[in-house]
Amino acid sequence: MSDFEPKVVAFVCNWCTYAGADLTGTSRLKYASNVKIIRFPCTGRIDFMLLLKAFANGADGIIVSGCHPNDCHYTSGNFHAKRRWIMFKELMDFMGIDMNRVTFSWVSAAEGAKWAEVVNETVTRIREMGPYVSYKELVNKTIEEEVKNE
Amino acid sequence: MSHSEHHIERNSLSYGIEKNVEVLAQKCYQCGKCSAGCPVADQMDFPPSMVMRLLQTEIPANDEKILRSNSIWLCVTCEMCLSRCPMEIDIPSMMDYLRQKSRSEKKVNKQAKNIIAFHKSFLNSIRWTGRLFELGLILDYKRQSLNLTQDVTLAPKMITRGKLHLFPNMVKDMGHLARIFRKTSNSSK
Amino acid sequence: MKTGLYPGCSLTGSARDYNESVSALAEAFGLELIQIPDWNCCGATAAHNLNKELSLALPARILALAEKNGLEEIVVPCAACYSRLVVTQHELKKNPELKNRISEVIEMDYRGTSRILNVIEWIDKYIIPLLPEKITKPFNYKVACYYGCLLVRPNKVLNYDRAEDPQTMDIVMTKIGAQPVDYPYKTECCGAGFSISRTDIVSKLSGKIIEDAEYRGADAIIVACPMCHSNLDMRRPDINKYWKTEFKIPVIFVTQAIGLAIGLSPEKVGLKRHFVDVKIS
Amino acid sequence: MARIGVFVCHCGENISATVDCGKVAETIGKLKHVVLSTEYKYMCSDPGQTLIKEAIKEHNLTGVVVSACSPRMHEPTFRKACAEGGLNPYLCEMANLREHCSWVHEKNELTTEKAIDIVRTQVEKVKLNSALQPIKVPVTKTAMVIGGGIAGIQAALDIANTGHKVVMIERSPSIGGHMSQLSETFPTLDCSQCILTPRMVEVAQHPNITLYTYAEVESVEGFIGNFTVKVRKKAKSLDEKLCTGCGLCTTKCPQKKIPNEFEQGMGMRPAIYIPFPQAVPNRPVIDREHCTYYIKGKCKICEIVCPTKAIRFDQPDEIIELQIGAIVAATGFDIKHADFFPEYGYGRYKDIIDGLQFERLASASGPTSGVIKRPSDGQIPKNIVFIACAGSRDPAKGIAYCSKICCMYTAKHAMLYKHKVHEGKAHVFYMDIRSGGKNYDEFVRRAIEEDHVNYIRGRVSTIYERNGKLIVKGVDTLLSSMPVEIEADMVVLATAGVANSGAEELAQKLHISYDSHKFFAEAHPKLKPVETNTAGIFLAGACQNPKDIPDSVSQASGSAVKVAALFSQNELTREPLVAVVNRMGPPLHSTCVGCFLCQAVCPYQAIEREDIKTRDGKVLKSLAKINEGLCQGCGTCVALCRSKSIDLHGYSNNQVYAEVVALLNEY
Repeated sequence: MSDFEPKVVAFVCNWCTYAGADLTGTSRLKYASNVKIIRFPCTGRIDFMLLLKAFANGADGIIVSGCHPNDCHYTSGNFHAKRRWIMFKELMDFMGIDMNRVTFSWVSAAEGAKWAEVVNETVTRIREMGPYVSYKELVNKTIEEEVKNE
Repeated sequence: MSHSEHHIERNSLSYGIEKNVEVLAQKCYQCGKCSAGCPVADQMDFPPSMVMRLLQTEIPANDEKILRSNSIWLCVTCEMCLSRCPMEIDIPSMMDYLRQKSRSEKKVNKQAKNIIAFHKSFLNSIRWTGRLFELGLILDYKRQSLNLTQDVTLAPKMITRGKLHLFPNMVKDMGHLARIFRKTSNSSK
Repeated sequence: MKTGLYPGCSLTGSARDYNESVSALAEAFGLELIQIPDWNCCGATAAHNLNKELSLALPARILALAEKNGLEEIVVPCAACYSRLVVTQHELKKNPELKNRISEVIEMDYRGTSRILNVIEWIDKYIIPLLPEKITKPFNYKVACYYGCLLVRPNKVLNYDRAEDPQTMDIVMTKIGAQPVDYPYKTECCGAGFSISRTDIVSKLSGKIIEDAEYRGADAIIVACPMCHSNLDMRRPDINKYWKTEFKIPVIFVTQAIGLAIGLSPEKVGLKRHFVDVKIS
Repeated sequence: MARIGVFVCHCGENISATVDCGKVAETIGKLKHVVLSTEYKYMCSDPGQTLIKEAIKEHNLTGVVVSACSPRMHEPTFRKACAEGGLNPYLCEMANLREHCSWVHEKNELTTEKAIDIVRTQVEKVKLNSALQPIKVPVTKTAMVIGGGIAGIQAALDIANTGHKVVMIERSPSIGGHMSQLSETFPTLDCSQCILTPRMVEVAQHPNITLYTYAEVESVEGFIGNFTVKVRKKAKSLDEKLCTGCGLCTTKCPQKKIPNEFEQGMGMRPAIYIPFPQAVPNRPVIDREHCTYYIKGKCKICEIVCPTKAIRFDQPDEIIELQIGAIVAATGFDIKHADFFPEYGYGRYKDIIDGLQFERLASASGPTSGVIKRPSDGQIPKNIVFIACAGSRDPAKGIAYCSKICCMYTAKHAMLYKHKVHEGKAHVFYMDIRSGGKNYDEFVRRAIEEDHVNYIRGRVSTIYERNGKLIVKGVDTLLSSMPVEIEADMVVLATAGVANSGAEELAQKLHISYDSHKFFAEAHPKLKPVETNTAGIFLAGACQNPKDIPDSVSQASGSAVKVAALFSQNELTREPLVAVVNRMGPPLHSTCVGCFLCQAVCPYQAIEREDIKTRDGKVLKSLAKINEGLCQGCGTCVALCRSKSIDLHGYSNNQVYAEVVALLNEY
């Protein structure tokens, strides 16, 4: 499994983490290329069902990152995200989906270096955990069964 | 591996320092605060900030100056430089590395003779007894340094005050200690 | 809980006075100190000057022995040994690979879990709470508390008192009735391991420390390090010769001062072994 | 049928050095619905933009993906280009190949593959974009300037002189800021008060400026052109209309031992006080924390002596609500004090002072009437040491940046000292002399050549007191780091400039970004130095980073122009990236079930209730409705909505799901 390169999707807010990741670039700091970013206006916009969609489509790990508490461009979107995240996490734990595959972090527009750290830590962790197939398999099987039943 | 390491001249002393003790010479911006606080700077060929500057040049002749300097041996490891360095450069660890390098390349400064003799006597003492045997240390030091008359009046005074044992106080498991010395001997060149 | 004791080489030899005062205090306050069995030298300055691996292996053996004997907390009266032990613990914690290598060298399990106390931490923890009712002869003198290098530096590793103008020893001194003076030389170097090899440097540096203490009107310099003590006390003739003067100020271990304050005799705390006469008691 | 055009930018070599742009364009060109995939060296250049405009017409494009830098950089550029090419600007998306790919990865195949994934994702997204029309909102043509230092004063006057209303908020009892504390100013050595006080008076008298001193911003809501700001007017404990500013109360107040903030603690003031003689407004306030009446319940001497009976002990704080169109933050900075330096004695030596304290000592209106006397015993120092970079450029102390103003004011201090104490000796320990600026370096040279200030290159290791002298230990790094020991009578530390107290809280109220040192962040370090990331909020002066007076004034005028430009429009067009509640024909009308949970989470009160009624007025159903003038497009309601009835333009559910699928699957 040594040459396993995980696919990691990052859901980030436009004002803090996306800008922070821009700063990582402007500062020419290097990080693992396994991570691909999807931009949202705010972490408050992030519907956690998207995480399941990502896992179903073969993501091995996910990063959700936005503004630090109190720094949200929209005042409170990140609090709502955090609150929903706590609920979602419990639900996933209950379902047996390993939430160690998800990093939830705050990266501000000034924290270019931190973004690189968050990415590298996540990629290293996911690389050790290996590919995530169980959820994808489950989804595929369910679809097959549904098709059969119809 | 740090990003800047790629840019350091491979054969330079700076490269070895970055590799072995993770001190990046280029971090020094020559404020001189280390030299200002160093208790022995006035006796050094090159005060600490000058050593940093010489390292930054990555020129062999300057590396040579450092390894042959008295500076690295006069450093008493008081750590004042590190304590006050605005860039938190670990000069004491760097000095440890430079001393070991200077010895392994046989470039030890003449003035360091007594200092090394003492360190060697010290290590010899604990190599044979496991604990420091001060009388043994002094005698061995005299043998190594040939400073035969030094402190001749001190020892009797120590003895009368019960501060100098005539016989060593030994570690029981000397075999164990001998193995530790043997296993680490590679890094002591 | 049992407290382990790592005396280190000096305390069994040239700093016997220090050892006697530590034991006397332990006895007076009913504290049990268990010497780490078959301890070895920590390697001191010589080891890390000449051989990095050895400088970690020697303290690691000591710490491993403490762990093996169930000593979760050890007091290290010698500031130099204290520094070496804490630095080793820190280095090995930082670098697991190195930790494995050193474990292999010392052929022992090393976990790095022991809590290492310097003498002032030990006093703070066990003696200060019992001190008030024990004081019979308040140590009513002006004192210059001299911490030296190794009790406070490297500050981020030791994480003990503040690096500039530390206070812990001063506070202990006020608790026994002494008046600490404002003393800028608290953490200046005395010359440390150069005692024998470069006595001239020791004479110069220690001389400044002594001179300023006398200038500040101190009756005594208080220390917590046998190396500092030997430089300031045993080397006094050399210092006086170098500075062409007669410095008279005595140099007293922190434990000795406490001992005197609770009524122990000068002999009991080892004062008679000093080179510079301690007339103040 | 979608017809997508993709344009891959090399950005000179910024992208093409690590990403194989040709391969990206080629691979993307094979995607379904992509009718054009091409590459060019500089897409943002004029020929690059022309390429897009022509391609839109030639290929009849329904969507454009520009694969270049961050959309935060050039999205407006390319959307504008598309609009000029005849395509709705919201049918243009950017793929970030520079900041998120070429600059952060090494050159290899994986990097190119990632670039392809990024572009493909945007292609799939743009297929689902819809043509949107900008939203128009009105503009309230009143500006608020927060902070009454020189930057705030300049910004307020400039805006007011364009004919617009300005509200100035200052938290201390008087405007004037740090500049009012300064003695003389570099590089001309003209008196600070002399040039500042006329401006302060102008602010107070300007018909377009309303001044609230002793007031702080409580909350800020709304958006560009339409802010609602609540301001707390702290109780001054007097009726300002009755008070004549005669000052009798301040002379009779029995509590006189309060360290004077204006004198940097080197003088005392009473509990009822006017901060300094030239204060604007020249009215006292009662410092309730120290006033005997508020502490012990009796005294009231000020009330007894007041000839106009203006004292009001029971006056409450007042909250006022203001409608504001634009905000200029000009809250200034603070400095570290001597207690920040363990190696210089933790501030316990009275004769080690900071730069602002020296300004007060040198000021003719200061506690010593301009005679340089040391604080401990009032002696005139014969030997004075100035230490530059005290705390600045010191990562170990947490401040890695250069405070920018210290080199100049240190030269000025040394010069002023030499002008006042002719026989005295002035030494400056420095690391570098940073004197970029008109006539700045000449000024420093004058200090060295004409006033014979002794500049020593090196940092001071420690200072301690002995025999009434301060022993300063440094080295001369230009003389092989030779030790230098000076027995000084006084030491002045040019301490680091830091963010003002409360900066972080204010930034959070304004929803503007700030850096790790709590300095407010500009929108772009070069091209948008006075804007913030929040539209309608601008920066002036040292709240952004330490600045000298000319720089602060320039930036203040810059921000005033930005405000004036904003106020020149009667309506603003806003990005239409707002939320919408779906609607459909009867009987359902919408999938919205009217739970109104969205209302509770909306930070902008943008969600209203809409009743669907029969012709005779009977309510059939209540639905959520978004007020698009208020909605800022955060999307919190979208993620929350249980029936998935709300969607967000630009980040619709379909779009983001398509992005996730496209990112993870190759086609």
